This record gives sequence, structure tokens and C-alpha cells, in this order.
Amino acid sequence: MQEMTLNTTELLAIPGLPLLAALLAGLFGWALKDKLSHLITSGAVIISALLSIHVFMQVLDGASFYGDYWTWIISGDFVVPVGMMIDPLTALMMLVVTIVSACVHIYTIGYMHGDPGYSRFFSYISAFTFSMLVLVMGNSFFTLFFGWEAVGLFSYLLIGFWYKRESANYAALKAFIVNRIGDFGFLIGVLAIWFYFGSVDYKTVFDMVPGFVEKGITLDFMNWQISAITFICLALFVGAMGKSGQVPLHVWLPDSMEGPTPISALIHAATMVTAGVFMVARLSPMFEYSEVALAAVVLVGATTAWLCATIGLVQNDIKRVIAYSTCSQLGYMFVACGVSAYSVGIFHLMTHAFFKALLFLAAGSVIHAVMANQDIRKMGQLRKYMPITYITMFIAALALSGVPPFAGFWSKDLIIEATVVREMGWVGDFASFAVLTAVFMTAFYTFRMFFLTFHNSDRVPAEVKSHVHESPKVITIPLMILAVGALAAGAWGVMVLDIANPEVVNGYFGNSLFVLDAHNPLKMIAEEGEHGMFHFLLSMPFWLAIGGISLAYAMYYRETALPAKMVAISPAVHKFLLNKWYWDELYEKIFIQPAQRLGNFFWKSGDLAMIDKGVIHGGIVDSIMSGAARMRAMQTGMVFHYAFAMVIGVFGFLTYLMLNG
Amino acid sequence: MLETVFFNLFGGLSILAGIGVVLSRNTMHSVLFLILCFFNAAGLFFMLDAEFLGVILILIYVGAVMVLFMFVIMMLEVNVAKLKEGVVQYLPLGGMIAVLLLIEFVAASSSGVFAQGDKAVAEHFGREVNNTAEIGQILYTKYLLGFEIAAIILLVALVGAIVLTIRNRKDAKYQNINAQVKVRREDRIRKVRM
Amino acid sequence: MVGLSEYLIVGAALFSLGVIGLFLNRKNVITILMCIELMLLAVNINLVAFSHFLNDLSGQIFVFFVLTVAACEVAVGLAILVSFYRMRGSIEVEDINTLQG
Amino acid sequence: MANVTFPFPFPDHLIVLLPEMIVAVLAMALLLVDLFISRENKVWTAYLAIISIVIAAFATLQLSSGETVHAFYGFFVFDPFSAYCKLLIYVATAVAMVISIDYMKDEENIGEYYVLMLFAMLGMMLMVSATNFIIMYLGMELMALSVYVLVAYQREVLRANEAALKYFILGSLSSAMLLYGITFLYGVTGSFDFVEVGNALAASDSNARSAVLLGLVFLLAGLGFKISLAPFHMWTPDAYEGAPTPITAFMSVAPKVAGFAIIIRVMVDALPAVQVEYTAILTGMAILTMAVGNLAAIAQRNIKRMLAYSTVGHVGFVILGVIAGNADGYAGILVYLSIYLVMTMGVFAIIIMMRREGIQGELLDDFAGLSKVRPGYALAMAIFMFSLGGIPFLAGFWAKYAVFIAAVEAGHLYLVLYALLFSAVGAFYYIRVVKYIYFDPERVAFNLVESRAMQTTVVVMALAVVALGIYPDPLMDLCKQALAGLV
Amino acid sequence: MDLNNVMGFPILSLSIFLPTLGALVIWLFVRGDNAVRWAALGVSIATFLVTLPLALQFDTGTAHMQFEELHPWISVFNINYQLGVDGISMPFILLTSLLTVVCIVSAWTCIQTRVKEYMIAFLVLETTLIGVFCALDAILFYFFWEAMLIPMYLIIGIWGGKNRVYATIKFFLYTLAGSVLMLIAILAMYFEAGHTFSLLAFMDYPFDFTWQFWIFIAFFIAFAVKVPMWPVHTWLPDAHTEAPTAGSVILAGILLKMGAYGFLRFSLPMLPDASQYFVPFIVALSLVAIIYISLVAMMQTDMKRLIAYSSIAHMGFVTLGTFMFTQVAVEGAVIGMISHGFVAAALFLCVGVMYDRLHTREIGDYGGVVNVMPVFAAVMMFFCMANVALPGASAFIGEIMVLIGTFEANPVYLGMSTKWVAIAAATSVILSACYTLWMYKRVIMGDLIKDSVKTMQDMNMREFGYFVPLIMLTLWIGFYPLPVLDYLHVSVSHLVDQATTSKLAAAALAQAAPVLDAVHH
Repeated sequence: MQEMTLNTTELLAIPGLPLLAALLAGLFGWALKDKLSHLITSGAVIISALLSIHVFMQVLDGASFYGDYWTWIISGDFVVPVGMMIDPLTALMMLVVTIVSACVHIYTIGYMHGDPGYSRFFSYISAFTFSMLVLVMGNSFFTLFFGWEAVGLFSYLLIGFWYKRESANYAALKAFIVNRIGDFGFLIGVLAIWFYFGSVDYKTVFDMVPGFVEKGITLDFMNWQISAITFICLALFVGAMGKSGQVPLHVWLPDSMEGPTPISALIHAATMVTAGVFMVARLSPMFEYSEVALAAVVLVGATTAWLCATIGLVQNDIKRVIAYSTCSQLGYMFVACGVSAYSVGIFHLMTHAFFKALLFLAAGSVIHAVMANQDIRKMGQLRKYMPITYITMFIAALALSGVPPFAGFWSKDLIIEATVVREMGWVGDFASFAVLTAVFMTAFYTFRMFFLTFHNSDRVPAEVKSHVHESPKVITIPLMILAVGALAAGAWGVMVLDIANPEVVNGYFGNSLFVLDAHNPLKMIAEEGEHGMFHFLLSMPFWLAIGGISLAYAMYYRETALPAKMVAISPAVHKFLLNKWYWDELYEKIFIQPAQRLGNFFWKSGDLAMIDKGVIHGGIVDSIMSGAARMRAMQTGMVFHYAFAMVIGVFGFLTYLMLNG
Repeated sequence: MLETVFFNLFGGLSILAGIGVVLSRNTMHSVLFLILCFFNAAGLFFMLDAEFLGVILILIYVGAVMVLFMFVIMMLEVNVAKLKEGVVQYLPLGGMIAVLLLIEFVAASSSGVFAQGDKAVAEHFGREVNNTAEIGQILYTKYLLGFEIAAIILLVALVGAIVLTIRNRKDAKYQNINAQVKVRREDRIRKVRM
Repeated sequence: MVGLSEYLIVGAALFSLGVIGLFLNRKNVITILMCIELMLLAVNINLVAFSHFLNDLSGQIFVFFVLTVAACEVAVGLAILVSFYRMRGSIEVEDINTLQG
Repeated sequence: MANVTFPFPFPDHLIVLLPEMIVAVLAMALLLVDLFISRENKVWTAYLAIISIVIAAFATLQLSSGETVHAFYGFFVFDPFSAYCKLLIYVATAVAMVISIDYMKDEENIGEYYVLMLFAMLGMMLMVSATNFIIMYLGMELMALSVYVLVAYQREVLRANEAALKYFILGSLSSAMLLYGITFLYGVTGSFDFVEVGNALAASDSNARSAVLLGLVFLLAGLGFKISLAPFHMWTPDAYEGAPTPITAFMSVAPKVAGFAIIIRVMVDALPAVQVEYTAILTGMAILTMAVGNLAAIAQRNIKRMLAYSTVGHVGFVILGVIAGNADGYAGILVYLSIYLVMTMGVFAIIIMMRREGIQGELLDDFAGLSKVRPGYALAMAIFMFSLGGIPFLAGFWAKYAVFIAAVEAGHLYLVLYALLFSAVGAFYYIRVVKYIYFDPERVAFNLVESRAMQTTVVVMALAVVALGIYPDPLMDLCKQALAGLV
Repeated sequence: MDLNNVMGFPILSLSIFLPTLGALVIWLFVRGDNAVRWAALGVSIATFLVTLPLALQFDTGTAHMQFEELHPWISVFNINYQLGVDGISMPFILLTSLLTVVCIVSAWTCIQTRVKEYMIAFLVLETTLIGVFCALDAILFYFFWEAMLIPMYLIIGIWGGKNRVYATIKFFLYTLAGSVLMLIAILAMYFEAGHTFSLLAFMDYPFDFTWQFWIFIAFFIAFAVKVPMWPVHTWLPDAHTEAPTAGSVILAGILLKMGAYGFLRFSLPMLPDASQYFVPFIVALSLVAIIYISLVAMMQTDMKRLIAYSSIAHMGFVTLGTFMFTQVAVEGAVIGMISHGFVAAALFLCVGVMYDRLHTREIGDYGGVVNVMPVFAAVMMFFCMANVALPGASAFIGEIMVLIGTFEANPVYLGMSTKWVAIAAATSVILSACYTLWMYKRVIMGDLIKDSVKTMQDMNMREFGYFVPLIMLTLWIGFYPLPVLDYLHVSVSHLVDQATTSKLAAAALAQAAPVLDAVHH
């Protein structure tokens, strides 16, 4: 196969333009004023998006790129090159990132209009786009880590964008710290990779993996032997869990909704949170060799998919509902990766990016309309006022629920099939159960939110009502663009990109993903032969989704009294779910408070009491001072005491000498 | 034989007189005991063929120094002192140490080289000139330096004693600013425990 | 015959008495001065005894100097004492106590 | 038959006694001249006394040839070591006189004050050059008697009298002890001459051991008293506090120089046979001295008293040079004493200036806020204090260094470690003075009594501390050379 | 070509003494606070310019000392005025001269009393600090090491906060007590190594194990106090808290490095066997510093105290890296030190900026500062993130290299795999974020509630000005550390060789030498 090489300048421009724009808007925003700021940044990102499309087209034709640009660190054997690796996986990610980002940029022009931090916001999202592009385009674990941390930073900055809100600041801090827990794992993974492979760029490492696995190198931890590759994968996966909001590190993601809605769409739905999935897929040549790691990925993903769906059932904050659905959908993607259907995972990532961004932006449009109210109990009947938002939201909801032919259906259905097909013991059974039930719940809570917002009774407070109107074009146009994606991306993926091709190598992704034959669920699906355009009519997920939508329709469209009754039946369950399984409280109890107590203990008891007061003052200084006082007391002023001292001295020395003589 | 008797007499008396000096409650008695002690010591000097020193011990010490003592005692009217309670407190330890020290002194004094060696027995060497002349001969030659220094010491003592005790004529009254400046609280105020 | 040691023991006894008197004294300073005289006398006895037994006159010369210096010391010491008495009104040992610590 | 040969020949090499003669004669002359100087012009007595010292110093320098000359039937020696020590003593005495001028100008009988200082100096000079216990004793007494009187010089001040009385009583006791010790050494060796004593001790049999030990201990007690070695130090704080400040300055340097000089000479010439024993005793004394001096100083609020304890502490360090017992150690002692002289004189000059209207200026509190009013003096005081604390780029560091390295060389590593720990403890009270000067607000007005002479003293001493701190090589070289004839 | 080799130009001496000469001139001739400020700035910039050729003319191809100067100083004891730098010490000299400029600028308005003394103290301090890094004679090293105490004592004591006297005396005595042991170790080595104080001779001399053991302990105490390592660290929070801003900057930026530099210059090359013997001990203390101290830092209510504790934690990384004996780890430790010099210094400057306005360092007295000081908030955010060791900041390079080096280090020294040490140390990733950003949140973020905060003005150009070089350097080393690493490679590799080559065989040989000689003759 003939290798086509991509244009380096073009590739550099894709992350470079947003960076440049971000620096301009960030450093000189005061001089550029709002308009110029958003023009520069949006323009840069749009150009990036176009370039990405161009690159994508070339990649479709079989082009790729691998190369180092410069060296970051050299120290002894430790060399960290910085370069790019462009392959189908990367190209797809670039596409998603830049397009969603471009939409969000445009949307932001309208959404953030008049905000005092206007140009700062643009600077942040542009810089974020740059970071995300570095993350996906890099060719080594270090570039990955760099992007990883950089997106974390901008996520932190954007969640806390409205710094006057205490809750936003708290959410930002929480997001950063929880992410750092993941990064801790990532870092250890990188350390281990350097240690075992002596290199940190993908190509070298991936090439070495099979040989390395054969050697069966193990790590010793408290007499427990753990295979090195498993250790590496698990450590890296901890990083993915942090970034992608997987249980038990999911707690930051719903809170991150404190940030402005565009970034919820961009960062906490479409791009950054999917970095974990991207990472697992990118590292498929490693994960494939560790059954334990794969099982862990499935387990975590399935748990998240199910658990967050249950929480989503009862939430009343429009963005939180979507946020929990994001967690849940990310869980799906991990399940896909865990069952070795990496291509499907990435596929779902792509479709999800479109419909979830759309959901958020539409929700933002709603929030904008009802004057920053996010509580769906204070909405209703909004379809009358904002038809475009209503329709796009409806498309997105259907896509999320997995109703054909919307985007979500294609990818989700493949995941479920792959999960069911792939035999992974109890983990597999649990995962199958979880992803199936979660489909029902997803459909239910999505439409619960949808009906409560746009239908149901009109509960909008009177003083807000006069303000409710359809959003301006800068907001609706991105909605429509994304709606196209949410509508067509699924079909496009399966039909054009041939993502469901059982021979991954022959599909769109080519060599960029790696699956051991024994694992390949797509192949198993193909063998079972139930693949087809209309097989959905026979499949359970479809009916579960329809069931969920119907239930929501019954409860929130028809019989609006029903929900209250249901709550009354089991208030404890409702409360449990409403309080998100008490994860935050649990963490408060088992991590935060003990850490603070420990810190206080070390400080007060360790540093102050033991070292300072105990040893330094109590021990050394006190003994010196009491010695001083004693010496002072001995100097009585009485001459006969002085004489006595002299005599004793003489006597002592003489006796000593005579006895030792 | 006679020598032993005299030695015991002089030695014993000087020690007893020494005890008297220490234990006597009346300072004047102490001085008198000290004089007695010196007399007996002079006796010992004579026995050791140090006639000149024996004589000046009596002449200078008893004649001048002790008289000075008595003079000061009388001037300051401090002859009878009351016994303070501290003595009893310190007596056991102090006494013990003194006794132990004495034992060590005695041990050193009677150590081999003094008790048995060629130096141990006092022979009376025959001499050409008397003790005073002997001393005179070397004092003004070999020990001239020491002698000169001793003279200067005497001068210093003289000057010092005068400087310290001379009373300026107080008929010319003037304010001694310096003294006033230097006064400290402690100099003027004494804490009295009530 | 009386040996050297005997003389030395007399000296040792007098010296010890001086020492005891010095620090057991709670009377007045003059007694202390007398104790020192006692100690110097012990020194002199030692010196004379050694001088005699070594047949070396330098010991006696030293005694001569010691006596001279002792006399000077007494003069200066008594002068200080008198000066002190003028300021303090007492020469009791325990009253010499403003400087301490 | 008496073994006295008569007549003795005329004493040889009398010329090397020239400095002593000059001082003696000029002092006596000054005693007379002073009678003709009016009260207003008493300052001239001081000048004349200083001139006498300068002449003596000139004579000493002229005589110095690097040779060792024994004079007066071997009673007296003039060697580089004694010449160097004498120069230190001259400087200390002269500076003490300079800083006395203002302090003492209102006292009575001021003429005799300077004469007595000259006599005290003469006593020290004799000590330094003595090679014989008799001369040593006489020199010590000449010094001691003069200093007793000087301490009590302010007759109107109770504490001066008390200080003198205590110093006198204990000094007499120490003299008695010293003499008692000497008698035993004499008894064993039959001589008062250092070298002869040394030879005889080396040859003496074990029969004499207890007598020798008794002699040694009492000798060391007497000598230790002069240099304030614990437990014979207890007069020091009281005498220092009570004495007129210039005399405190004088006492804290000059007699120490003389004392260490005589100790070194006795150890080298007379006592090498019992080096093990005296090292043991001195080690014990050093341990006590460092602890007592450095600890007790912490609890003081009067700076003179604090410096007294500090002197004790320093003596504890200096004695390590003797314990080391090698040429480096003795040279280290000279280095230490030279530097100590400079630091101490500077400090006392400043303390004297602190005496001002209604304030004695001796309490640490009296220094509070000095830096704001008199930054120059504050800086100088800080320099002296850091130097006394042994912090580098100031001379005090090299003083300690010179002694400690010798002690390490002699194998006393733990002793040096102990000393260093106490020097760290000691640093506390020095830097506390800096704290008063620099960190505390001004409490009382500073109407300092200043004179050009005092200012010059402070400046010269401070510069010397810095200069010696940065480049101590010449001094160290000089001190090493000074020992050439001795060891 | 080479200033040093061709002309014998004493560039190191000039760097050392120029500040003091400048101080002298200022003391004697400059009057008026403003004139003093400008003069001090001029002197410090001149010094910085003088030190620049060190970097430019540096030969990265050799591990030998460069720009050497050798003059007899105290001939009696064979003490020489011997200077020289290698790749390890040279960067610190530049760091010092740079931070001094920053310090002087930072004190421009906030020091209003005794300006002259302040500037003089800083210039003298600069002399001693540069001297420490140049000295190749043990006594000269000690000389500068201790001399540093004097200006620092005065700086904290005179211009410090409320509790300054306690803090400065504690600082002084702590460090003095520590260095006392160093002196005795130096003296002992002097006699053992044949009457020389040359560090290079010490490095070559085969000390036997007992010697190494005890000397290591003595040096360790001296250096550990300075670093500072737990449990002798408690002077640092006090000193930092009470010091004036610039004092904290120098303290964090340079002084702490002296201890770690001591390990690199003395312990590792001179006492390789003892160093290896003590690795578990040092590792344990380093981990305590990283974990325990981080937790303590989290609970602080005083910003400077918090940053001080964070410094201790970061120095834990440095000591950890130093004692891993791998090229990467040691280089990482050095980079970590340099980086900490920028970041901690800048954080203290940030606190200083706020302190100048509200005169309080309590976190609780602030909140919502970003509303009134947006530029400042951005700058502080930058340094907080650098403190958290985000990639792109210099701290990351140091930390990752230390971790890499630790992970791959030879487990022989520890008796167990160093991987778990690296993993434990990596928790700093989480902990540093906790304490730094929590503080940032409480101080900078939030609504403007407190009236006092409302009065705060954003930074002026001068204040912004001294952050700019620090920001640029942090980014420069964060993104392009190669130039600095270039200086280190050969020197560190030489050092690692020395540290991993046992001296014991040679020592045994040296002891046997007289016997062998006797046999041969």
C-alpha cells in the first residue's frame, strides 16, 4: 500500500491557529475588544476545522503522517521527542474536535454576549481546542500527557469561569483534583512504559509490546505478582477514568455543569471527556494483551453506564440530566473498548459528540431563553416559543435514546451487540445487563427532560415569561449544523466509513486500531449473521428505547400526576438517586475529611507539638534554658560558695587523678 | 628527741591555734589565735634552720600585719559575729570534702619521695655563714629581679591602699554628677523581705 | 628525728583549716582573710621544710617573697574592705550579695 | 656546705628587660608627674601613660629578633612568643586607657588609675616572660593587686567595692592554692625553674606521683583562676559587672593573654612529663567552662555580665589549644587572643558610650533601637557580636577555627564537637544583642557621650574584625612564627 | 575565545564581590532612598550581566571545573581561595544573580524603612550565595555558607512580620547548629585526606567506610537543615512567614538549594559508599516530605506558610532525585531546584503583592481578589499551575525526570524496588493540586464580599515587570529545557560515576599501602 504523507505545515496549522488565536485573545483581549477577539478565535478554529476536513479526506485516501518535530527532554537515555502521528483514528478525532469546537465558538458569540469575560472565554476555548488537538495528534505518551493536562487546565479554568459563584469555584477545584487522581495513574503508567520499553513514542512501544508480553515480565507488589503490561494498562486506565468521568471518579463531571453551557457542550460532552476513550483505543495494541485490563475497562464502563443512568432518572437540572447521560454514554464507549470493539467505541464517541453537543447547546439555548434558569420544573411548553431549539433538541434526544436512524442508534446498537456477543464471564454478563437496562433508562430520562421542558404544563415563572424567545442565529445555526451530524453521523459512519467491518484493518481505521483475532466481537457478530439494516426491529435495545420513551411520554406528557405517585411509593429510592448515590458525601467522609484531619494532625501534633514544642523547645531549648537558669542560680553572689566551688573543683580533679593514677 | 618534742609542741600548737582561728566566734580572738599560730610556725622555721624567716615572720607578720588586722577590726567594730544558720547546712558536705582533701594532702605529703628518700631526713648542714647572710647574698644577686618586683608590689599596695581609703576633704562641697548618674536602683534601694 | 613528711603534714593541716574556714565561715570577711593567711602560712611551712630538706635556699627566698606579697595583699585587701564597709555598712559575708546571677 | 657561690656575676642580657624597666620607671615617674597635673588636665596623665606604653612597645619591637634570649640567670626570657604576648598586652592596656579617658574623668585620684594600669601591665609582662615560678608568682601578684584596686576604683559605687572584695578574696585563695601546688613541685624537683622542674619531673620516680599530682592540680587551679576556667571562674561575672567598664574591658583581655601565656610556658617547659594528666584536667575544665560560660550568659540581662560569661565561654574554647598541646594549638591560642582582644575592646568601647543621662547603659534593654539612631555604632556592635558568635567573614570565626583545628589534629574530635555545639548555643546570646539593637524599637533617648578617641577605637576595631575575617593569613602566620622559639 | 582560559579573567571573583563592592559604595556614597534603590538595582543588574558569560562561555563538553581561580588564602592551614564551576553549580549562580535583581525590584515600594540597610543586606547576601556555589575549597565553602546567616538574620529580623524575632532567631540557630557539624566533618576530612581542603582532593581521596559513615551523618545534618528535610524543617515555615517578601524569595529560591547542592557537591562524590548506605533513610525522609508535608500544607491558613510547606514538599523531590544515582534523577533534581527557584519565588512575590495591599497573609482575609486584580489573578494562576507541575511548566520537567529516574533506579540501594517509591512520590501530583488550588480558590476566586479586598488595586507595571522574567523562564525551561540540560549532562554523568564507584577498595588499598611498601623494600 502506498503511503501518502500529509503536509506538515497544514498539520501544524491545525493546532497552531487556535493557539495563536488564544494567545492573542488572552494577552491582548483588552485591546482587541470583544468583536475582534471572537473573530480571531472563531476564525482560527473554523480554518482548523476546514483543514481537519481536508486532512480527513486525505486520510480517507490512505495518507498518514508520523514524525518528530523536536526534542523536549534529553537526559541520559531518557529522550522525549515531540511529534505527530496522523492516522485514521487521529483524523476522525480531529474532525470531531474541530467541528464541534467551531460550532461552539459560533454559538458562544451569541451565548456569552455581554459577559465581562468575553474575550477571556474565547481565549480559553481556543486554547482548549489547541490542547485537545495536541492530545489527539501527538505521537508519544508525553504529548498525550501534555494535552491531557492542558485540557484539564482549561476545563478547570472554564468550569470556574464565573468565578463569583462559589459553586463554580468548588466544581472547578473538584474537577481538577479528581482529574489529578486520574493523572496520577496515567503518570505511573508512563513511568512504567519508559521503564519497560525504554521509549515513550507510540510506534516504538507498540512494536515492542508483543515481544514484551511473551517475556511475561511481572511486577512484585507485596508478594503479589502482577503482569507488567496489565499494570501499565490499569495505571493508564485510571487516568482515562479520571478524565472520562467513570465511576468512581465520575463525581466531578456533573458538577462541571457550573461552567457556561458552551463548554459543557465542548469539553464536558464532546471532546475532553472522551479523551479517556480515545486513549484506550489509541493504546489498543497494549490493552489487547491484558485480559485483566480489558475486563476492568468493561466493568468500570458498564457500572458507569448503569449507575449514572439511574441518577439521571430523577435529576431536575437540565444540564445535570445531560451530564449524567454523558457519564453513562462514556461508560458505553468504555464497554465497547473493553470488549475490543474499539472502532465501535470511537464511533460512538463521534456520534455522541454531535448529539450530545447538540443537546447541550440546545439546553443552553433554553437556559438562555428562560434567563439562566436550569431547573426543568420551572419550564414547560417552551416549544411554542423556540421552535428551532425544540426540533433540534428532539433530534438529539432521539439520537441519544438510540432510535433509528439517528446517529446514536447505530453506534449504541453495535456496542450492545458486541457486549452481548463477546464472552467475558461474569463481567460480560454484568455488562450486558447494564448496557441493556441503561438503554431503557436513557430513553426515559432523556424524554422526561424533553417533555418537561417543551411540553407538559407551562410552569415558567411570570416574570421570565415575557423574555422567552427563540435564540438568535449565531445560536441556532450551530444547532442546525450539529443536528445534521446527530441525524446522519451514524449512518455515515457505518455506510461510508465501514466502521462495523469485522476486519478492523480493512475498515476505516486500518492499522490505527489493533484487535487480537480471538477478541474481535465484530467478527463474532458477523459470524452470528444477524447484521442488517433492519435487524433493529428484532433487537432488544430498540424496544427498550421505545419503552423508555413511552414511559416518559406517559408520565410527563399524559398523566403528569404519575411521577409524584411513584416517588411516594419508594421515597427512599428516589432520595437515594436524587442525591446521586451519596458519592460526594462518601468521598467527603472517606477522603476529604480524613485527609484534612490527617493534615491537621501532622501539622498540629507532628510539626507544632512534637517537633517544635516537643523536641526543639521542650527538648533542646528548654534544657538549654533550664541549664542557663541553673548556672545562673549557682552564681549565688556568696563568696563562700565561690570558694567552695573552687575547693570542690580542686578536690574533684585531684581525686580523679589519684584514683586514675 | 628534743627535736621531736619541740616539733610536736610547735606543730601541735600551731594546728590548735589554726582551729581556734577558724572556730572562734570573736574575730579578735581569731586574730590572737592566728598570732599564736604564727609564733609556733616561727618555731618550726627555727627548727628548719630558717632563722631569718622565723624572725621576720614574727616581726612583720605579727608585728605589722596582725596589728593591721586588729586595727581594722576595732575600727569597723565587727569583733563579735553571730553564727548564721547556713553553717550547719553546709557543714556535712563541706566538712567531708575538707577531711577528704586533708587525707589527700597527707597522702601527698607523706608520699614515698618525702617519707623514705634521701630528702626524708632533716640533717642540719654545716654552713659558713648564717642564714640571714646566706639569704642576703642571693637575694640581692640572683633574686634581684624578684626583689625589685617585690618592691614594686609594695609600691602598688601602698598606692592602692591610699587611693582606696583616702578621704577627700569634704569642706569643698560639690555635686558629684558622675556619682549621681551611676547610681543604680540596686544601690539605693534594698529589698527587705518582710 | 623529725622527717620531712611531718612538717608537710603540719602544713597540710593548716592549709585544710584555712580551706574549711574559708567556706564554712559565715562571719565577717576579716576571718576569711585570716584563713587565707593560714593557708599562706602552710605554704611557707612547706617551702621552708623543702628548702631545708633539699638544702636549697631558693625555697626560703620564695618564702620571703610570699611574706612580702601577703603583707601587700593584706594592705590592699583591708583597704578594699574599709571602702566596702563605708558603702555597705557591714562586712558580713552574707551581705556581699548585690552582684549575683 | 652551702652551695651558694658568691659573688654572682653581673646579670647577663639585661637589655631584654628594657621594656619592663621602661614601664616601671615611667610608671613611677608618672606617679610623681601626676601630682603636678591639675584636675582639669588629668587627661594628660592618660596620654603620658599611653606614651609610656608606646615607648615600651617600641622597645619590645626593637628587641625582637626572633631569637630566644634568657636573661637574669635564666629567670627571664625574651622570645618571639613573649614579645607577641606583650604586644597584645600593650594594645589591650592602651585601648583600655583610651576608653577610660571619658569614663573616668570625673573620678577622684585619676592619675593613680593610669599608673596602676601600667603596673598591672608590668605584672603581665613579667608573667609572660617568666621562666621561673617565683617571677611568675610575683608578676601575677603585681598584676592582681593592681587590678584589685582598679576594680574598686569607683569608691562611691557599692558594686565596684563588692566586686573588688570578691575578686580579692578569691584571688588570694587562688594564690594560696597556686603556691601550695608550687611547693609540692618544688619539693619533688628542688627547683623553681620551669625547665629544671620539667627535667626533674621527667626523671622523677613513681614515689613522687601523688605529690606531683597535688602540685599539678593546685597549680592548674591557680592558673585557671586567672583565666576564668570553671570551676575557678565564679569571680568573673561579679568582678566584671562591678568594675568600671574600661577595667572590665582591660580585665577581659590583658590578664587572659598573660594567663594563657604563662600556662603555655608552664605546660611546655615544666609539665611535659605529666601531659596526660594535665590534659585530662584541662579537658574537664574545658567541658565545664564552655557549658557554664555559654549557658549562664543566656540568662543575663546586663551586658557586662553577659560578656563576663561570654569571656568564660571563650576561655573554654581557647583552652582547647592547650589541650591540643601542639604548636598549632598554641599558635591558635595566640590567634584567638589577638582576635578576641579586637572584638572585646570594640564592644566595650560601645558599651561605655551607652552611658548617658540617667542610664547606666549596661542593660541589654538600653541598646534597644540603637540602629535607628546610631546606625554606625549599631553596625559595629553587630559586627562584634556576630564575630564573637563565630560567624564567618568576621574574625571570630578564624579564632575558633585556629584553635579547633589544632584540637582535631591532636585527636580531640569529640571535644571540638562539644565546643562547636556550645558555640552554637553561645551564638544565641550574641545574636540576641543584635536583636535588641536592630529589631526592637527605641525605648529611651540616645544622648550618647562620644569622643573622637572612642569613635576611632570602635571604627578601628570593627574594621580590624572585618579585615581579619576576610584575610587572617598574616595574623596566623605571625602567631605561628611567634611560637618558633617555644616549641 | 574563552574569557577564563585566555585572559585568566577572574570572572567568578568579580561575580562574588561585585555586589559587596556595590554595597560598600552605596553605604559610603549614596544618599536618599530612591538613589539607593536605583544604585542597588544597578549593582544587581551589573552582577547579573557579569554572571552571564559563565553560561555563554561554558564548555558543556567537560566535567572539569571551569573558570577556575586558585590563590593561597591562609597558607598556615593550606586554605586556598579556590573557585570554579561545573555544570551543576553554574546555573545556580545565574539563578542567584537573577533573583537578586527581582528581589530588589520587588522591594521598591514595600520597603520604606531603612532602605539603605536593606539593599546592602541583599547585596551582601548575594555575595555569600554566589560564593557558596563557586567555592572549591571546603573552608571557603563553609565561610560563605555561614556568612549568609548574617544578612539573612537581619533581613528577617528587621523587615519581617510580627513574629519576626522568634522566626529569625530560630532560623539562625537551626542552621548554625546544623552547620557546626559540617565544620567538624570538614576538619576531620582535612586531616584524613592529607592536609588539604580542596573539594576535588576530597572527591579523589579514598575514605574508608567508617569515615564516610560519620562524615556523611555530619554533612547530612547540616544539609538536611538547609534543604530542609523532615524533621528538621520547622524553621522554614516560620522564617518564610515572617520574612519580607524578597527575603522569602531568596530563601526559597536560593537558600534551600544550598542544602541539596551540598549533597551533590559533598556527599555523593566524596562519600559514595555512605551515600548508598543511607539511601533508604533519605528516601524515607523524602517521601515524608512529599506526603506528610503536603498534607500539612493543605491545612495552612497563612499563605506564606502554605507555600513554605509546599517548598519543603518540592525539595523532597530534589533529595529523592539526588539519592537515586541515575543521570535522569540527578538532572531532574537540579532542574527541580532551578524551577523551584522561579516558581516558589514567584509565589512568594504574589503573596507579597497582596500583602503590600492588605497587610495580611491570612487566606481567610482574602477572597474574590480576581474581581479587582484580574491581571494579578492570571499571573498567580500561572504560578499555581506551575507549582502543581503541569507540563509546560519547569516544575514538571524536574518532577517527571526525578520520577523517571527513581522508577528506573537500581533497587540495590534500597533493598527493594524503587518503583513503589516513585509511585508514592507521584502522589504529589494529587496533593500539590489540593493545597495549591484550594488556596487559590479561597484567595482569588469568589465574589467580592470583603470591603478590604474591594480597595485592592491591580498590579502596576513594576510589579508586573518582575513577574515577566519569571514567567518566561518557567515556560522556557518547561518547554525547552535542553540548553539547561546540556550544561548538566557531562557534569552529572561524572557525578553519577563518582557516586556509584565505591571508594572502599581503594581505601583498603591505601591502608595496605605502607604494609605493601614495607614488603617490597
